Amino acid sequence: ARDSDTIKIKGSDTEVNLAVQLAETFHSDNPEVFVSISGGGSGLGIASLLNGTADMANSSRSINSEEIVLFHKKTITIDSFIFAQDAIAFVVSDELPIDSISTKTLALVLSGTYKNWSSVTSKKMPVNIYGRQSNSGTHDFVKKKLKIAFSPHAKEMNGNAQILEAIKQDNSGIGYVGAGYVIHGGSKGLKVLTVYSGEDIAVSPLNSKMIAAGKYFFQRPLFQYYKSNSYDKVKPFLDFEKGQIGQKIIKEAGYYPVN
Amino acid sequence: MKNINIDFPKNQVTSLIGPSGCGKSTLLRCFNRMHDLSSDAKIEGSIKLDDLDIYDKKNSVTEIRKRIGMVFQKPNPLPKSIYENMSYALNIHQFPKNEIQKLIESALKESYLWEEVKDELKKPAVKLSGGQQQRLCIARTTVLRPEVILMDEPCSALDPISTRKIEELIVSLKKDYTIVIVTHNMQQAQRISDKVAFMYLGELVEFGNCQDVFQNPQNELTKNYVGGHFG
Amino acid sequence: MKNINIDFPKNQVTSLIGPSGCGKSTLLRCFNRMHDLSSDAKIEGSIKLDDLDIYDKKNSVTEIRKRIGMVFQKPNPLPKSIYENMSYALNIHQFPKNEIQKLIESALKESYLWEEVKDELKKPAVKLSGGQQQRLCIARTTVLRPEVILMDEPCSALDPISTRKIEELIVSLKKDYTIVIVTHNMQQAQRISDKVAFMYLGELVEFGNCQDVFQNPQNELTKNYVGGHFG
Amino acid sequence: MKKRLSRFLNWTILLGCTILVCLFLGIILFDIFSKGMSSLSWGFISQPPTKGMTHGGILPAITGTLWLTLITTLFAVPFGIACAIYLNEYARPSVLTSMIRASIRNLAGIPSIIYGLFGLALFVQALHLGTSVLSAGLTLGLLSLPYIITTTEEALKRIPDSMREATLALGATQFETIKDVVLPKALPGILTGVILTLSRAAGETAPILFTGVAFYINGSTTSVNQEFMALPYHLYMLSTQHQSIEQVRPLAYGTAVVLILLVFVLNIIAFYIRFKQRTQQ
Amino acid sequence: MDVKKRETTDWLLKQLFKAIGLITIVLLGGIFMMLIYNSIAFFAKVNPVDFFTGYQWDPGSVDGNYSILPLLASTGLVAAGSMLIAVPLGIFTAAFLSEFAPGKLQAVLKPVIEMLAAIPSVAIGFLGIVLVGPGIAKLFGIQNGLNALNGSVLLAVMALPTIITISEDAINAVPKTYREASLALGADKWATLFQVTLPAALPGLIAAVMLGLGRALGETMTVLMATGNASAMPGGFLDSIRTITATIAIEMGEVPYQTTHYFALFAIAAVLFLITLAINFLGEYFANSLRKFQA
Ligand SMILES: Nc1ncnc2c1ncn2[C@@H]1O[C@H](COP(=O)(O)OP(=O)(O)OP(=O)(O)O)[C@@H](O)[C@H]1O
Ligand SMILES: Nc1ncnc2c1ncn2[C@@H]1O[C@H](COP(=O)(O)OP(=O)(O)OP(=O)(O)O)[C@@H](O)[C@H]1O
Ligand SMILES: [Mg+2]
Ligand SMILES: [Mg+2]
Ligand SMILES: O=P([O-])([O-])[O-]
Repeated sequence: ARDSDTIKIKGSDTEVNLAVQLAETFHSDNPEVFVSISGGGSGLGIASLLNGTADMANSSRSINSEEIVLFHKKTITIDSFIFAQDAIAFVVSDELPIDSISTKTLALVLSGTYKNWSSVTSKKMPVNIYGRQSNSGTHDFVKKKLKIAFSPHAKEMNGNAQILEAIKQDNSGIGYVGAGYVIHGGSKGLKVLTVYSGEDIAVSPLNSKMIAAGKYFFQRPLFQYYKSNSYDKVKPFLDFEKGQIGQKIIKEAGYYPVN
Repeated sequence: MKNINIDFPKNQVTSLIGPSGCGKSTLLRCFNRMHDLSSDAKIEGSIKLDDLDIYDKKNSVTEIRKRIGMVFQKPNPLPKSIYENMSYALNIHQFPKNEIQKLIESALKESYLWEEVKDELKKPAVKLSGGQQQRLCIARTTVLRPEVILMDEPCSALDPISTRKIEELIVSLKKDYTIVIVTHNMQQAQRISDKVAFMYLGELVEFGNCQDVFQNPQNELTKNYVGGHFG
Repeated sequence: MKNINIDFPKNQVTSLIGPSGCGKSTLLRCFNRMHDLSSDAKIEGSIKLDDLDIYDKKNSVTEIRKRIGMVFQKPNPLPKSIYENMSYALNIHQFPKNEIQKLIESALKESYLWEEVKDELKKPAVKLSGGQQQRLCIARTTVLRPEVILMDEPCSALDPISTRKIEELIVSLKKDYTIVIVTHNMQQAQRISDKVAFMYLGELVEFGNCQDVFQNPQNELTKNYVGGHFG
Repeated sequence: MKKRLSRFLNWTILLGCTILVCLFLGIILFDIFSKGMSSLSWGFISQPPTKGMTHGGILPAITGTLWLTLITTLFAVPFGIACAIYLNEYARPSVLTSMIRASIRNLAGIPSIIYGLFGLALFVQALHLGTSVLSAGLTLGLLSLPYIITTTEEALKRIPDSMREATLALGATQFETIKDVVLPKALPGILTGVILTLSRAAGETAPILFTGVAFYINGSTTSVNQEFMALPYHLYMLSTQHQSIEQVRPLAYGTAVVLILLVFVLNIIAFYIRFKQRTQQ
Repeated sequence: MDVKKRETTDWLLKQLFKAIGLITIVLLGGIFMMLIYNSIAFFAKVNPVDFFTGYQWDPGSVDGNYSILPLLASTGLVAAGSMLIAVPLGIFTAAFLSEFAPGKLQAVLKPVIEMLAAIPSVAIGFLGIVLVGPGIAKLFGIQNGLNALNGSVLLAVMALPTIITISEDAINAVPKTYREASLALGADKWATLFQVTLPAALPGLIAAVMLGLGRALGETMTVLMATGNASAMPGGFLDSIRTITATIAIEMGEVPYQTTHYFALFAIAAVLFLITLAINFLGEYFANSLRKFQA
C-alpha cells in the first residue's frame, strides 16, 4: 500500500474500536484502499488534521473555538460528518445498591464533593472514580454537561475498557464509558446506571428508543472531521459508513445510527 | 611446595629468603591459611602452632588468624581513619569497649607511631606516608597480641629511612612475638634475623642461624644466592 | 630526546643499544613518523632520507613509510592469510596486479620462508610459529623494496633457534637495504651490526663501528653498559 | 553461638536476595509463557487481526516491528560506528572530545519519552516526515545511538595497537588501516553491541507513541511513510484500550510471548557471538 | 599521484568522522533547546511560580491549572519506592555474585540478569495489570492495585539489572589488599564484606543506585499502565499516582499542537530532563571518585 492509497484516521478512543471494525469490512470490499487507524483521543485527531498527519479525525466532541481559530490561521477548511450517536454510560459494580442516579448527584460524586457512598446509598464505602484523561472528548463532554471540575483523585485510565476492568474489581467504583463498551465489556459484575435529570423518568443509555427520541441526558453525536480538499479520498469510506453495511456494524457495536 | 620442615623458635626473627617465585610468599600465607580465600590448593602435611594444628577443620580460621598476624608487602591500611584501622579487629573480636582505647594507644606506642599520629587519629589512614602506613599495619596486628607475626617483604615498598624504622621496630618487637619475615634484601636479613631459611623452587634448602647461613652456607645453591650470583 | 645526530650508512646494519626507557623505540619510531598517530609530541630538528625531509608536511607520510619499513618487537601479522599479509601493501600501493605473485614469491624466498609456506599460502598467518611470523613480517616489509628497514627488538619474543634464523636473515638483507635495529642483546648487536649507537636517557652517547664501541668504548657510560654493570 | 546465628542470617540474606532476583525473571517468564503459549500458532504470526482484533493474528505488528528495527539499524549503526571510530581512532584528548563523551553519557540517560517528544518535534513536525515508520525508526535510532557508540568504542579499544602499526608501517593510510584491519577484527564485538541495542529498541514503546505507531492498519506496512503497528504497542493497546479487554487477553499474552521471544532470540545471538569470540582468543 | 588521492580520501573521511562525532553534541543540545524553547513559550503564558507551587495539574479546567508538584511528588514517590526495594536486593545480589558465588553459578546468574534487563517495559507493565496489581489489591484488601506500590515493584524489577551490574563492577574493583588486611586480622568474610569491602565500594555503589534511579525516573510504559494515573497529590504508596512521564504519554496524544497545554507538557519534560541530567552527573561524579581512589 502506498501512502496515497491509505486513509489515515486518528482520534477518539471511543470511536477507535468501531472504526477498526468499519475499516476491516470496508477494506475487504475495497481491497485497493487501505485504512490506518490510531486512537489517542479526540484532541489528537483534530491536531493531526491541523498538522496534516491525518486525513480524517474522529472526535467525540465538537470542535472548539480555540481549534477553529487554529484552522483559520492555517487557512484549512474542514467539513464534518456525524456517522453515529453515542450515549455515555455510567457504570458501577453490581454490588452497589444503586440503580439510577440524578445528574445533580452525579455532579456531586464526580466533582469529589461526596467522598463516600453513604451520602447516596446505604453502603459506607469511599467513592473511587475511574475516568478518562483530561483532554479526551468524553471527559470534556461529561464535564461540560455537568458543569463541574473532576475530582483530582479520579484515576485516569488509558482507555474505556480499562475503566470497566477496574470497576469489575472495585465494588465502590464509578466510571463512564461510551455505549459501545458496555455491551462488549460484558455485564458480569457491572451495572449500568439509569440517569434522570430534573423531573423526568430515569433513562438507560442502552434504551435505543429513548435515544432516538433524544431523551438521554448524556447522548452525543460522534463526529468525523476531514479537510475539504481531501473529500475525494475519504468519500468511499464515508459512503460505506452511511450505507447499510456500515450502519449495521455501528448498531452491532452498540452505538446508535444517526436519524 | 614440598619438603619443608622448619621450627620457628619463639621470640626470634626468622627470615625467609630465596629467588623470586620460589614460594616464600606461598609458604608464609600457609601459616595463617590465607589460601583458604583463593584456591583449589592441595594441602598435605601439617602446620602447628604450639600444639594446635592450623589446618585442622575443627579450629576456627578467624581464631588462628587472630593468633598469627600478618603484614603485607605493600602497606594496606583499610580505607578508614587511623583509629578505625586500629579498632577494627578489636571490635570484631569483641574486646571490651572500655579497654579498646588503651590497647590502641599502647600498640601505637610500641610501633613508635603514637607521637606522630596521636593528634590526628581521625585522619584517613591513607593520608599517612608509606612508612607510617606500614607501621600502622604492624600496630594494627600487634594490638591483638598475636603469638606470631608474619611479614611478607614489609619494607620493599618503602624508602630507606622508613625501612630503617621498621627494622628497628621488628627487632624491638621480637621480645614479645615470634616473627617470620620474607625479604629480598640480604643486608636486611643479616641485620634483623636470628634464623634464616633459604628456599629454592618450592623447597627448603637450608635453615640455620643467621651467621651460619650467610658466612658459612652448607649448600652450593645457598652460597650462590647469598653471594649474589643469581636471583 | 635531544642531541641526536646519526648518519645511518647505506647497506649496513646499525644497532641502537641502551638501557630500557632510554628512548630507543621512540627514536626509531621517529624515522617513519609513527608518532603522528599517538601523541602531542614536539618535533624539533630534522630527519632526512637522502635529501628528503621526513617531517616536512609536504611529503606524504604513506610514501615515507613505504620507503622506510618497520618490523616490531612482537610479530604482528594481520589477521588474514599469509598471502594476504604479503599482498596487502602491494595492493594498497597499487602495484600492477600481474606482478604481485612474483614479488611475493621473491620476498618470501629472500626471507627463507618460501619453502616452509609455499603450499599453504591460504593459511591464516597467526597459525605460523612465532619465528615464522616474524620472518613473514620482515618479508611483508621487504616486498615493497623499501630503502631502510627499522627493527625494534625483532627477536625479543622469539626462541634461540628462530632468533638465529632472523639474525642470518638480517645479515643477508643488508646488501639491499639499510637496516636500523634496536636490541637489548649485546651478543646479538656484536654478531650482526656494522655500526652501533649507544643511547642513555634520551641522548646519543656514542656512535661508531661495532668493533670500536664494544672493544674500545670512548665514554664511561658506554663502558659500564656494554660491560654489563647496569641496565 | 551468636556469631553462628548472624553468619547464618547473613548467608540467607545474600542468597535470598539472589534467589529473589532470579525468581522475578522466573515469575515473569512463567506467567507470560504459561498463559500465552496456547494462543501461539502459525496462524497467530502469519495472519492479520480480524473481527475488530478479537480474532486472527498479529502479522502487521510483527512486520511493523521488523520495519522499525530495520530503519533504526540503517540510521543508528553507521552513525554510531562512525562516531565510535572518531573517538577511538582519531580523537586526541581535548575539551571537544570530553564534551562529546559527556554528551554520549547524558544522551544514554535521557528518558525515552523525551526522545519521543524530540522525534515528534523534529521528524514529524519540522522535517515534515509525518507520523510514519520512518519518523519512528529515526527516533529510535537517536535513542540507540549512544549505546551503539559506547559498545563499539569498547570493541575498538580491545584491538591492540600492534595491529594498527602493522599496516601503518606498510604505508597504509589511517582510514585504510581502520577499514582493512581494525573494523574486521572488531566486528564480532561491534555486532554483539549492535544486536543487544536493537533488541532494546525493538521493545521500546514510549518513543513511537507520537511518531507513527497505529492502533490498526489494513494489511502490513509496505513503505516508509506509512504508519505501522508494532508488537510492544499492540500489547499495550490490547491490555488497556481494546474494547473487549477480557476477550482479547489471550491475544495479549500471545503478543507478549512473541515480543519476548524476539528479544531473547536477539540476545542469544549476541551472547553466542560473544561466546565464540572469547573462546577463539 | 595516487598517493595524493588516497591521502585526500583519508583526510576527508577523518573530517566526516569528526563531524559525526560532533552530532552527539548537537543532538544533546537540540533536545535541550527544544525543551527550553517550548518551555519558554509555556512560561510566557503561565506564571512559573504557579507552576512550581500550585498543587493541581488539571489542564482541562477553564483557567487551566498547571502545577508540576503532584506529578513531581508522584514521580519521586514511585522512584523512591522502587529504590527501597531494588537497592538492597541489587547490592546484596551483586555482593553474592562477586564474593561468594562459585564460577559455575556465576555463569548461570549473569545471563539471568541480562535476560531480566532485556524484557521490554510494556511486558512488565502488562504484568503489573494482570498479575502484580491484583496481587497487591488482594494483599492489602483494597479495591484496585493500580497504585504507587505496584509501580515501585515493577520499576524495582526494571532497575535491578542496572544496579546489580554496576555494583558488581564496583565491588570487584575494590583492591584485594583490603580484603587481605581484614582477613589477616581474623575478621571472617562477613565482617570483611560488610565492614570493609562494601564501604570501600561505596562510591561505585552510589553510582549504581544513581543510574538505577535514573532508569526508574525515566520509565514510561510501566508506570503508565500500572499506577492508575490519578493526578491528585499522592498520600501514600496505596494511592494512585501519575508520574511526569505518564502525563506526557497520556496527554501529548490528546493536545492540539502549539497550545498552552502542549507547551506545558514540554515544560514538565524539561524538568524531568534536568533531573535525569543532574542524576547522571552525580552518578558520574561518584563513579569517578571510585576510579580516583583505585589509582
Ligand atoms: N611447590 C609449588 N607448587 C606449585 N606452585 C608453586 C609452588 N611454589 C610456588 N608456586 C607458585 O609460584 C608462584 C610464586 O610463588 P610465591 O609468590 O610464593 O613466590 P615468592 O618467593 O614470594 O616470590 P617473590 O619473591 O617474587 O614474592 C605462585 O603463583 C605459586 O602459586
Ligand atoms: N627525551 C625524551 N623526553 C621525554 N620522554 C622521553 C624521552 N625519551 C624517551 N621518553 C619516554 O620514555 C619512554 C620510554 O621510551 P622508549 O620506549 O623509547 O624506551 P626504549 O629504549 O625503547 O625502552 P625498551 O628498551 O624498554 O623498549 C617513552 O614513554 C618515551 O615517551
Ligand atoms: Mg612474594
Ligand atoms: Mg622499546
Ligand atoms: O477518546 P475520546 O472519545 O474520549 O476523545
